[in-house]
Amino acid sequence: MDLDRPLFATFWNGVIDLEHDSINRVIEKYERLIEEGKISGSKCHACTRIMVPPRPVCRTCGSTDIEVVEVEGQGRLLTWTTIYVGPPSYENNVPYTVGIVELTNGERLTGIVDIPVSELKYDLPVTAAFDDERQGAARLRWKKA
Amino acid sequence: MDLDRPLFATFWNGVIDLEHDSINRVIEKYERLIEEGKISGSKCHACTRIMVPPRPVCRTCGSTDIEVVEVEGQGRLLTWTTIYVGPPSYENNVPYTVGIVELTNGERLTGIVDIPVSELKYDLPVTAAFDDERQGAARLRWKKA
Amino acid sequence: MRDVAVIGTGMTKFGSLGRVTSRELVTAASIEAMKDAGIEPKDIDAVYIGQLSGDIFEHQMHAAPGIPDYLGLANVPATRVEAACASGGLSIMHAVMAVAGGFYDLVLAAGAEKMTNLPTAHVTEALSMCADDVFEVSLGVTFPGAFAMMARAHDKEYGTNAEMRAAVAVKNHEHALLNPKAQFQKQISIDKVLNSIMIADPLTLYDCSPITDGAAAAIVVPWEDRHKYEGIPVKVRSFAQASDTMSLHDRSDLTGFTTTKIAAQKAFRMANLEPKDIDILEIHDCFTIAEIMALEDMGFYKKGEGGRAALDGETRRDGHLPVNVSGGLKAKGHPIGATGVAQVVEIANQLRGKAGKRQVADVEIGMTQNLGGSGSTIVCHILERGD
Amino acid sequence: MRDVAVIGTGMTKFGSLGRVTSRELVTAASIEAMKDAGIEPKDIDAVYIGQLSGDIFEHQMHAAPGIPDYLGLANVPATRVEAACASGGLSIMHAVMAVAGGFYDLVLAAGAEKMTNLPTAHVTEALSMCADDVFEVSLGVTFPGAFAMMARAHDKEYGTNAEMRAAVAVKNHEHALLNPKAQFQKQISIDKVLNSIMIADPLTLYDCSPITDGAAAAIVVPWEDRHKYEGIPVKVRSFAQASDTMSLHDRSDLTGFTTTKIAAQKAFRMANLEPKDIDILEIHDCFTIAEIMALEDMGFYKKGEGGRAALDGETRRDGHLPVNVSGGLKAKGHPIGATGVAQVVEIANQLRGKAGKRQVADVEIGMTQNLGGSGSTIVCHILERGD
Ligand SMILES: [Zn+2]
Ligand SMILES: [Zn+2]
Repeated sequence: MDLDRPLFATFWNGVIDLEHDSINRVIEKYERLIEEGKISGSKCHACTRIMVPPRPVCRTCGSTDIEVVEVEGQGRLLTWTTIYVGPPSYENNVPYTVGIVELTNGERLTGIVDIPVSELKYDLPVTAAFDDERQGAARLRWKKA
Repeated sequence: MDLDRPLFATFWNGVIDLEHDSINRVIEKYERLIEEGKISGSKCHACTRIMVPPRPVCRTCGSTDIEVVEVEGQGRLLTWTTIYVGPPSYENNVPYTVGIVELTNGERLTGIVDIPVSELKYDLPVTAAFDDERQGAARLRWKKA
Repeated sequence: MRDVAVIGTGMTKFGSLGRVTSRELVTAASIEAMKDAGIEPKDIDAVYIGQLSGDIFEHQMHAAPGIPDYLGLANVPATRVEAACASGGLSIMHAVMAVAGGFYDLVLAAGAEKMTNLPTAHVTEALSMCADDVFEVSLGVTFPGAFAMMARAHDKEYGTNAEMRAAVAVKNHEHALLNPKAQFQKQISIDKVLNSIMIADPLTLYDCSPITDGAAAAIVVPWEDRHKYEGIPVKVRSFAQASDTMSLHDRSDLTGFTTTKIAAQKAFRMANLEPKDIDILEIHDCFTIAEIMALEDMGFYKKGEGGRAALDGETRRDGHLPVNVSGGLKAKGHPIGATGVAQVVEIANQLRGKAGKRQVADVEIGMTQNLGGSGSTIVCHILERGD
Repeated sequence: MRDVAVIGTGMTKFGSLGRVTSRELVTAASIEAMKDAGIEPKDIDAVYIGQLSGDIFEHQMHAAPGIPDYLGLANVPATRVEAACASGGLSIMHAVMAVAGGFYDLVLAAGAEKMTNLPTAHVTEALSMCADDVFEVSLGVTFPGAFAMMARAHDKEYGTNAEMRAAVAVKNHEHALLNPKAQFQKQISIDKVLNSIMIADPLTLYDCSPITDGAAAAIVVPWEDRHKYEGIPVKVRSFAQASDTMSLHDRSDLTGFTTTKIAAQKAFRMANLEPKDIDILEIHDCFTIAEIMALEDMGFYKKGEGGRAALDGETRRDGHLPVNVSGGLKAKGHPIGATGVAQVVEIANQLRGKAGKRQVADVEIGMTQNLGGSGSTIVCHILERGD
C-alpha cells in the first residue's frame, strides 16, 4: 500500500451481473456520471427528494426506492479553508482551498475551490467544473459562476 | 506508507529520558540485544522465571519486577511451514520456511528456518543465527545445531 | 439480564463485488434484515459493526457512524468492534449484551469487509498483522503459515493427514452449491485439493478460505418483544468470548486452541447445554485444519477424531452433525468482519426454516464458533428456535 | 442495571515516546491503574481498548488480546472499539455497560495510540480517513481543514475570531504546565498562536492538537463493590453516545455539532443533572474551535459565547467553570485512542483529590466530551465523587 495514492482510487472497471444484486451502488453511479462531467444525486421515488451526493436510503422518508439522477452544478459558497499541510496525495498542491457549496436545490457538496483566495467570500456564486488529472469523486472543482 | 517495508521497521534511535518512565520497553531491549547477536528474555525477580521473548509482566506470578537478560539460543524444532505466498516484504524470499523452536529453558520462539526442507524433522536440534540484511526481531534465523 | 432474540437477518452476495464500499454493502444487508423483521430504520436504537480494517482495504476508518448515516438515520449510537476475523462475532455479542443489559431495545449488528481492492500479497500482509507483529509477522509468518504450523503439529500428535483436511474443503464446497450467496458454486474433489498449489506447506490453495467482499446483518431485540415482529424468532441461549496470547509460540499446545475450549465451555455452561444438544454448527474454517481443531476443542470429537469425521461424512449436511452447511468460510467466502455475523445469520435461518435448498430438517439448537488471528480471540454463540 | 464506579486510573507520559509499542504503553498505564485500585491482573474479568489504527501506525491489528497477554493474564475477553478520536470514550463506555449490565465484575478500560512513527503528512492522511473518504477525503479535506471550515462558519454567524480561539490554546497550555504527564510544558501567548504557521486557514499550528504517543487506563467495578478496593471511588452518573453524518456537508448546521447536543442532553437526563451542576469539564479540544463549539453545544454557554468565555478567563483553572485542567488534547497531547480514557482519568483524579499541583478545590461532579472524526461520533460521561 502506498499512502501517496489513496487506496480507494483503486478503480474497478468490470461488470457485476449477480442474479439478485440488492446492493444500490450509489458511489459507482456517482463516479460514472462525474466521469461524464455530471454531478448526481439520489432521487427518492416515494417522496421526490433529491439528495446530493446520492445515498441508498432517503433521509426524509426512509424509502429505498432510489435512483441516481443528474443535478445542476450551480450554487453558493457556504464556507471554505485553505489547506497548507495536506496528505501525501495533495502535497504537490498545497496551498489549496476546499469548500462546502449549497446547490440551487438546497443540497450541499464539498470540493476543491478553484478561485483565488482574495476573491472568496460567503455566498459567492460558484459552478461545478471537473479536474482531468483526478478520478472519481475527486474530480469536482468549484469555479466562479 | 509502503507495505513493502513493514511500518514497524521504522526504527527510532533516540534516547528517552523521562523523569518517571514507568514503561518497561521490553521490545526495544530485545531489539538492542539482537543487534548484538543475542537472544533475550525477561527474568522475573519475584519467581525467577525467564520468559522468551521478554514481556513486561510475569506470566507465572504477575510480578512487574522484570529485567531483560540474555538467554541461550539453542533448541529443537517443534513445527515448521514452508511459505509460498508471502507478504510484499518477503516476496523476494519465497519459498521460505518459518518454525517454532523450543529453547533449552523450555521457552519458545518463532524464526526463519535456514535449513534445507529435506533435512527438517520434528525435534531437530537448532541454534540461533542472525540475518544482517534485516533489522530488529526480524534478524532471527534457526540453523542446524 | 434480559433474554434476547434474533428477529431478522440479511446478507449480501459474497464474492468479488467490484467498485462498492463496505458501507453500501452493510446498507444492503441491513435493509434485507430490516425487511425480514418487518421494521424500519427509525426503529433502530443502536448499531454495531464488525470490521477488520476499513483503513487498509478502503482508505476509510470510523466505519460505524457511516451506517446509520446511509440508512437515513441520524444520531443513533454506532460502534465498530475489531478482533481480527472474530470482529463479526463481537458485533453480534455486543448487540446482544446491549439488549440483554437493558441499554437498547432494538440493535442492528452488522459486519463487513471489502477485500478485493488489494492484490493478494497485500491482503496476505494485512491479515498477518492480526498476529504478533514484532515476534511473528516481522519474521515472515503469514496467516496460512500459522495454521500450517498447527496442522503439522496436529499431524504429528494425532496422525491427521492431507486427505482428512481435503475432506473438509470438499464437504464445504459441496454445501455451498446450495447457497446462492456463496462465493464459490463449484464441486471440488480431494485430488483437486491435494494437487492445488501450495500456499504454506502442508496447506494448499484449497485448504484456505478465499479473499471476499461482503456484509451480513442481524436484528436483535428483547425476547419478551419477539412477537411484535414478523417471522419466527430465534433465542440467543448464550454467548462467550475468550482470548489467548498473540504469538503461537507462547502457547503450550499447538494442536488446538485453548481459547476455543474456554469459549465453548462458557457458552455451554451459560446455556446449560452439552455438545450432544447441538443440532447444527457454523465453525470458523478459515483453513481446513481450523474446522478439525475446533470440532475437537469444542468437545464434539475427541482430539484426533476431527479429521476422520470429515472423511467419513459425519459432518456433512446429511451426516449426524451438519457443520458449515452455508459452505463455511471456505466456500461461502470470508469477508473478515462479516464472517461472525454471517455464521449467526446462517444458524438463525436454519432454525427458522428459512435456509432454502440447504435447509436441514428438524434443527432446534445451533452453535457458532468465530476465530480471530491465530486463535487469540474466540467468540461462540448458541441459538435456539423460538416460539 | 447496576451503578458503576471507577476505582483506579493510570496514564503514561504523553509525548513522542520513541521505540515502544502501544501494547507496552497500555501495559504500563494498566499497571498504574491496578496499583491505584489495589488489584492484581488476575482480578480482571474483561478488557476494552480504544484505538484508532494499530494497522496504520504500528503494523499491528487485533490489539485487544495483546493486552491481557502482556499483563500475564490468559483467556480474559478483550475487545477493541473504534470510533475515530472517540475510541477511548467508547472503551470506557463499553466497560461501564459491561459492568452495569452484570456481565463482568471488574473491567479494565484502556486506550492507546503510537503515532510518532509516521511523518506528519502520513498522520494527516491517516486522520483524514475518519471523514467520508469518497466525498471529502478524496478531495483533499484534512481533519484540520474540516474544523477550519466550521470555524469560518462560526465566525460568520457569531463573530468568533482568531484571538478567542487563541485564548483557548493559551489557557490549555497554561494548565499543562501543572501536568507532568502532558506533552507540552511551555507557556504560549495569544500572539504566538496568531503568528504561528497556518495549517488550514484560519487555524494555525497552535490551534491544533499535536501528534502524540500515549496510553491511559481505568478500572471499572459495580458501585456496590467499591469499598472492596483502595482509595476514593468515583460514581459513573451517566454515559451517552450519539452519531452524525460522515460528511460535514450533509449537516444543516456548520457552527456546531448536533451530536454533542444530543449526547450531552442524554448524559444530563440519565444523571438527572443540568449544566449548572457540573464543576469541572474535560472537552475534546482537538482544535481550539472545537472547545468553543462544545461548550456551546453542551449548554454551558449560549451559541457565540464560547469564544468570549475563553478570552475572559471563565474556563481557566481558577475560573468559574474549569475546562481542560489537564491541558486538554491541545497541550496534554492527543494519542487518539487514549484521549477519551485520559479525559475520564483526569476527571476521576480531580474528583478524588488526586490531581496533584493542578487539583481544583471542591469539585464533586465532572463531565467529559469525546469527539470522533468531524463530530460523527460523540461520547459523554458524567462522574461524581463517591463515598
Ligand atoms: Zn423519500
Ligand atoms: Zn514471576
